[in-house]
Amino acid sequence: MNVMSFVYGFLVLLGVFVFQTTLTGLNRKVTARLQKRYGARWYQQFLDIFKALRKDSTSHGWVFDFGVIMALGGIMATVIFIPVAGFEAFPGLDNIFVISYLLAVGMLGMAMSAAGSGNPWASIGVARALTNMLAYDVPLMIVIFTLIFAFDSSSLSEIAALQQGMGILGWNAFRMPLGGIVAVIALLGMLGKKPFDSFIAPTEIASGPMVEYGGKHLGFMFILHEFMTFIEVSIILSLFFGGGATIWEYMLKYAVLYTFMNIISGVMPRFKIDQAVKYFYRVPLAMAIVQGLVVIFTGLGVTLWF
Amino acid sequence: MVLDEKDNRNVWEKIGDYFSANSIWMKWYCTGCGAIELPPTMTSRYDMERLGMGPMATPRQADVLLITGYLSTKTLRRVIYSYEQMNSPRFIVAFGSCTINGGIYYDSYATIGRLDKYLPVDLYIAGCMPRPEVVMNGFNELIKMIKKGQAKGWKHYQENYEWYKKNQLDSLGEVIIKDEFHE
Amino acid sequence: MINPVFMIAIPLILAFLSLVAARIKKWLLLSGVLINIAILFFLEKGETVIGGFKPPFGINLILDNYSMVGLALAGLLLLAGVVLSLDKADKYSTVLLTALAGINGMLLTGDLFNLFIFMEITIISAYILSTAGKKPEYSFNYLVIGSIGSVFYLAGLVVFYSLTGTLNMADLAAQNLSMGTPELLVPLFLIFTAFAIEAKLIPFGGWVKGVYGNSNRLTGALFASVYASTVLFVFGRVFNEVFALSGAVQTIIVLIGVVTFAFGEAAAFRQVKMRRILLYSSIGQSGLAAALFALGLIFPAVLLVISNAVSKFIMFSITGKLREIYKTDDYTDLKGVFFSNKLTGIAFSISAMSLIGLPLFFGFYAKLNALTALFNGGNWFIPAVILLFAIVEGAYFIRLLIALWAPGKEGEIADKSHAVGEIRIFNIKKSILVFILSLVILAAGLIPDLAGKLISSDSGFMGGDGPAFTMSQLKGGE
Amino acid sequence: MNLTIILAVTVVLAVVSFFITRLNKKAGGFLTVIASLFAFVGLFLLKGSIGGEFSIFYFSFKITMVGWYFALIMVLAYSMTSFFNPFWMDKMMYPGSYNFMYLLSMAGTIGMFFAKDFITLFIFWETVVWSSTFIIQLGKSRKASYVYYVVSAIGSMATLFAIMMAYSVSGTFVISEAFAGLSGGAAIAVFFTFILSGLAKIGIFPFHVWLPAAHGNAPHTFSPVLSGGLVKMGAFIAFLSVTAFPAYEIFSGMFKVMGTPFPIYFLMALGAISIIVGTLMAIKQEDAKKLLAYSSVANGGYILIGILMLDQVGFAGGMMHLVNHAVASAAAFLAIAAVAYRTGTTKMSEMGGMIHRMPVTYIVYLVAIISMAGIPPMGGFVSKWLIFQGLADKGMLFLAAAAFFGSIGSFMYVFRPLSAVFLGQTFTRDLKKKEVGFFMMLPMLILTALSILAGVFPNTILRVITEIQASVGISPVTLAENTIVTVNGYLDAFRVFIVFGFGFTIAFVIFIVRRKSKKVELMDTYTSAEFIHTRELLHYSSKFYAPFERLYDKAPDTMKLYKKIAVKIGELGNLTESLFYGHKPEKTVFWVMITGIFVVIIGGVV
Repeated sequence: MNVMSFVYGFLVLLGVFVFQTTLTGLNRKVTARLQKRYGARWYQQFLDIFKALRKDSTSHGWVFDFGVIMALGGIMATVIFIPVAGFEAFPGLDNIFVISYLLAVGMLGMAMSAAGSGNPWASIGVARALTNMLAYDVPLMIVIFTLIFAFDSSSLSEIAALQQGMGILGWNAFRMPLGGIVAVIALLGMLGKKPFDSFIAPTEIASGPMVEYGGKHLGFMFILHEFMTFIEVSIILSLFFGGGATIWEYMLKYAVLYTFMNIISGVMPRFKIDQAVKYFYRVPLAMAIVQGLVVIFTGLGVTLWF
Repeated sequence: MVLDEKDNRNVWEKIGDYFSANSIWMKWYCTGCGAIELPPTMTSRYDMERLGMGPMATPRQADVLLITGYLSTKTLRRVIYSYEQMNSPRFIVAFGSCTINGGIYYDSYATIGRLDKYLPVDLYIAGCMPRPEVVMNGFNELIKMIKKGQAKGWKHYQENYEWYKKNQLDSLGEVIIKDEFHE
Repeated sequence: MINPVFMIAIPLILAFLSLVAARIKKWLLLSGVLINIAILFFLEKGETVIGGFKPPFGINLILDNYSMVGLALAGLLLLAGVVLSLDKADKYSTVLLTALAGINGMLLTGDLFNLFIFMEITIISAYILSTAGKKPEYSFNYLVIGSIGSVFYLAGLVVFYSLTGTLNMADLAAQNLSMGTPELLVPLFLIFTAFAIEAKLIPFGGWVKGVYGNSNRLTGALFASVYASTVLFVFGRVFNEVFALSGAVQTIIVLIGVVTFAFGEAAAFRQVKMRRILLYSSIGQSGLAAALFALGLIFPAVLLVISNAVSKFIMFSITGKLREIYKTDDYTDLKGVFFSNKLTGIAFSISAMSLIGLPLFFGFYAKLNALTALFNGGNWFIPAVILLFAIVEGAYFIRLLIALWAPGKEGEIADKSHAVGEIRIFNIKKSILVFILSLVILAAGLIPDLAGKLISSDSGFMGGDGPAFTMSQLKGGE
Repeated sequence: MNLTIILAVTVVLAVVSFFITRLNKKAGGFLTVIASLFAFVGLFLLKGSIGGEFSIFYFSFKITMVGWYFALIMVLAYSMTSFFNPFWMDKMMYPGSYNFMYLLSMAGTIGMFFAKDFITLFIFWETVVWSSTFIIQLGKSRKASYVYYVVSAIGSMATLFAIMMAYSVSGTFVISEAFAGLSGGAAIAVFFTFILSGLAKIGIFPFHVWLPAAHGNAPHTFSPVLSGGLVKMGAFIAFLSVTAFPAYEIFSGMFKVMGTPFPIYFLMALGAISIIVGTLMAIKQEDAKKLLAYSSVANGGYILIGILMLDQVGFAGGMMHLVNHAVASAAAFLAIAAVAYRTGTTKMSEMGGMIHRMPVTYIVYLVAIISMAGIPPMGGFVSKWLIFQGLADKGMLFLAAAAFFGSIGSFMYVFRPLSAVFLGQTFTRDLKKKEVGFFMMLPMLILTALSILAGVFPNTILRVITEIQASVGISPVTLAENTIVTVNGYLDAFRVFIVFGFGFTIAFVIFIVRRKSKKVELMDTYTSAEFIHTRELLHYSSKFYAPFERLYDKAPDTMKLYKKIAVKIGELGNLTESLFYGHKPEKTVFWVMITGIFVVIIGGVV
């Protein structure tokens, strides 16, 4: 741990922000095209964020502010731990449990701030978001558990490296197809994309946790959302799609995966929150357990199929 | 509105106004009939997202309060409440002729005639109904105004707060709160 | 050294005197029980022959360790009972003195027929005492069942006499009768029935519910402590020293004891009236003691009897008084009654916790000894039953204690405003007496080895084993 | 330091406090603080004499590392909670006996952990049980105390059975030797009966019923002790049942699941079930204390799984979770107690927005729940991480699934009191309420600091655990300077904390350079422009996770099982009464005859 690590960490943050925000902007265009619209400009997301930061804001007490800072701080710390194409600002800390629980700091901060606004819709939104999390995380964690058991490592970069150099069929998504499907479905839930986006339903509960945010708070939320998206997609990318040997490969794969998620989401209706739980505990959970048992008892998928 | 004031913004404000102009988030206050014109404006035919515009869920998040049509005195209170919850810079776009002079309800005891008296309207989109083309045109105008720093209704509201408040109170009269659901 | 005969003679004489001098009968009673205690420690140990004929032809009294413990327990508790409820005891002075003579006789005698006579004296006194409940039908019930027991006992004796030609305990024991044969089985069963009826074993103790359930603070305390422990002591002697149980007979008796324990505790579990709780608990305890006696585990059984007698004495006394004051013994109507009677309440709690067998109290030592002895005998089933129903026992006693200590609505903190009345249960002197009695349980629980030594001088009773478990054994002893 | 002195002084002070409380209630309360702090310091100094033996009366004690570790956790909970005692004396019905029982039960726990033989252990154990029973009854429910006693009794009677059975084989009560020579069916019987009291105390399914009842209804000053302390007694029994009773060796010949003998795996599965049950039930509680109680059930499951693994990593996690959960849950209960001290209620629907009145209490609760949910940078994260690593190492899929479920579910339930009690709208009634005084704040702050320290420098605690691991003969978890190394990766909690601080600083700087926000009143929120005047109506707190709760609201209640058993015993009693104890002599005569005939027949046959 030296000063350079922090500099690298800061650069990672900056790079991720630019990359992911651009990608989000592009994906807004993709979604628009799905709906036969022209869509926003590719840099629209930047405009939105900077405009929000520019505006005045309202605060509902110290926890409202503190939660926002804690959320963004936690999420940014998590981003620094994410290995990008084998590069890590703080080597060795890319433990999957560390990442997924550090992510929870950000979520807790956001939930705290939202509930601290005093708006019941925010609380409802948070309640739904947490329920949603319980739904998608259990199948996903089982699959990740299977991976850890199979590869004797809980490091994202190591698992990613283990899949490289064997062509496309070396990816865990193909070695453990059921697990791969679960991961992709869970990613939809993690990203809060349709059909699992009932916690930010804009007209039903006035965008849930976001209801009281305006100005810089809202800007923070947008930045946070970009980072969070990056973390979530990166986890799945590293675990199931081989990460990337080079930064370009990584970015390309990332863009494809993210856009794919967006396209699926673009044509989906929305689940009610209890429907989402039921769905995740029926299909993906069963698939995850089957995959886990297969790997643990037969060892199938730990090595290549052929 | 006063349109011919000198431009005395600094660089940061100019940049800020550029962002504001290109990212207009609206809170639609759709009690009047004008709301029907908004879905076509939003969807593929006219696609307002091209200009960075979009509907938002709450006034806290929004930059523009879009009032579509007539306002009864009872809803006026709500509109004022919503406007005061918005963060500056904030703009009001009044939509349809009812907001200008009461429209076909010009002689109703229950609706207000001129919105301008109660809230600082930055831009009127006239018509009964204004078609999406007009709406888009109007917003283009708003974007230009914001870019030039001419949409200063919110500042005007701050400066002439007493005047607005007096008009509002005159119109609304005294509200007696009986319980949560009856006033 | 004093001849043990005086233990029987003095109370009898005083009983006659109390008929003559009715005015001072209260004092006669008091002096009777006091003298009884006083001479207890100067009694001549060993065998005393009465009437010049040598046993097995004559009658003899045996004062060994075992009868000494029984005498001391009965005498002390009777004294405590009389002192605590002198106003009630006054009326029954003659009866109580006669009972004392009978009880002492039962514990001392070395002859089965003599035992019958003393038992009759004792039981008849119990019949009379049971009338204090003012429910004649229950006394009658007791009378009928008790008489059946007497008749059975007598019939059993007749058979034994015709078979062996003797009724002297030592003599019978020396004959080494094999209990397996059917001709002995029937008389044995007859004798067992007599004791089972008095010891309240299921299914023989049908009279208990009426008699104990309508007892007052004097009679309840005496029935449950003095009478019950005496009967169990004699039971222990008869079925260990006289008839050595073995085989199927032993199994049946043990089974009856264990079933009594289990069913008694279960029955107590569903009661809300305090006297009922105590009576079924007594049934359970005596079932357990009987089972242990039948298994030949005399020391643990004696401990159990002692601990039960003292605890039941305290609890029945307090319950009887509560019933007198509040006209009810339903504990749901007596919530928080100990708030203004802390000393009495602590005494009651200590007794109850000792009965459950919680550590720091004497009952725990008794239970531990019983368990160790049972396990040493290779038996795991009875310990399992004991422990299983110890949970039930704990459940109802703790429920009772909680109700009596902490009043309050469910969902609100315990508050004295919900407590029943502020009447003192006992006046300060009596409270202290009861409290000291409970402190004995606590003290004996804290220094159990010493207590055990006091009881059995380490040697056990009637040739049986001494303590199966001592605390000193923990300190690297064995 | 001498253990006998600690024990003697606490017991004597217990008696003294009883009498002092009769004179002056507050003074008696302060005496408990002094006594428990004395015990804590004394125990801390006792580390020097590990391996030594003490005896008092007939009790003999052996100072072991694990005993010291457990006792320290326990007395920490006691001493921290005791700071609240003086302020609650007026609300107690029996303040004197409360103080007496408080210290007596503390002495009981200390003695229990250092016991050299099982009888000593059992005596102290039961003393704790009955003394705490009498404390719990002073709280909000008499039934709770009853349930607590009965469940505890089930456990302790079973354990007594096991001890006695083992004694009949080995002939000794000394803990280290008592289980020698067991094998076959007897070993299984002893194992399961022995650990039963542990299960009952930890609150493992189906014995978890007492936790919500007792934790939820005990006096507010005793719930932290129950959850932070007494529950850990069960973990000690679990520890003994895999070490003193070498379960892995004795059952090594048995059918194995993922390398673990079936009896142990079965218990681990029970632990997993308690995690799920605890989590699901905690989610739907309406009372903050009951919610935390169910969270103790879930965390007990983690502890049990961890300890039973008895390996390098998972065991260390389980042992470390003991201290983390003790600290976090004591702090959370204390925070709720502090709120209850001001508002007089623990029902979540009757409070809101306390953060604006009691900010310090809020921070305490926040840190506690972060630790409880296992989120870095608090202690709970490290221990859960270790448990996960242990499970992943062995490939115990179903246990891991339950652990994950509990871990993520914990976000849901810990957030609920946070949102309902501390955040949201302040009720009109509470607008003038103040923060608790410094004396009550102090223990909460200490616990908070401990939580954070355990998360940032976990190796301080893990070093003690490595010694425990070495003492029971398993390879200790590998520790580098700040790093915990496992087969599947390593964790540097300190660096995680620093990076988190780095991220937080960046966010803070961005926040601070932007224009200051306008502070508005809490009632000034978006309500679809509707005017709401009642604060209580604008607060979302009851049925928080209603859509999720609906999915399992028909789940059977375990309490019903106990009630059914109670009814059955009552029926047996009824039967006994009606069969044998009528008021008619005929009945008895009938039974005498029947028994007679039966005996004769049996005699004839034999």
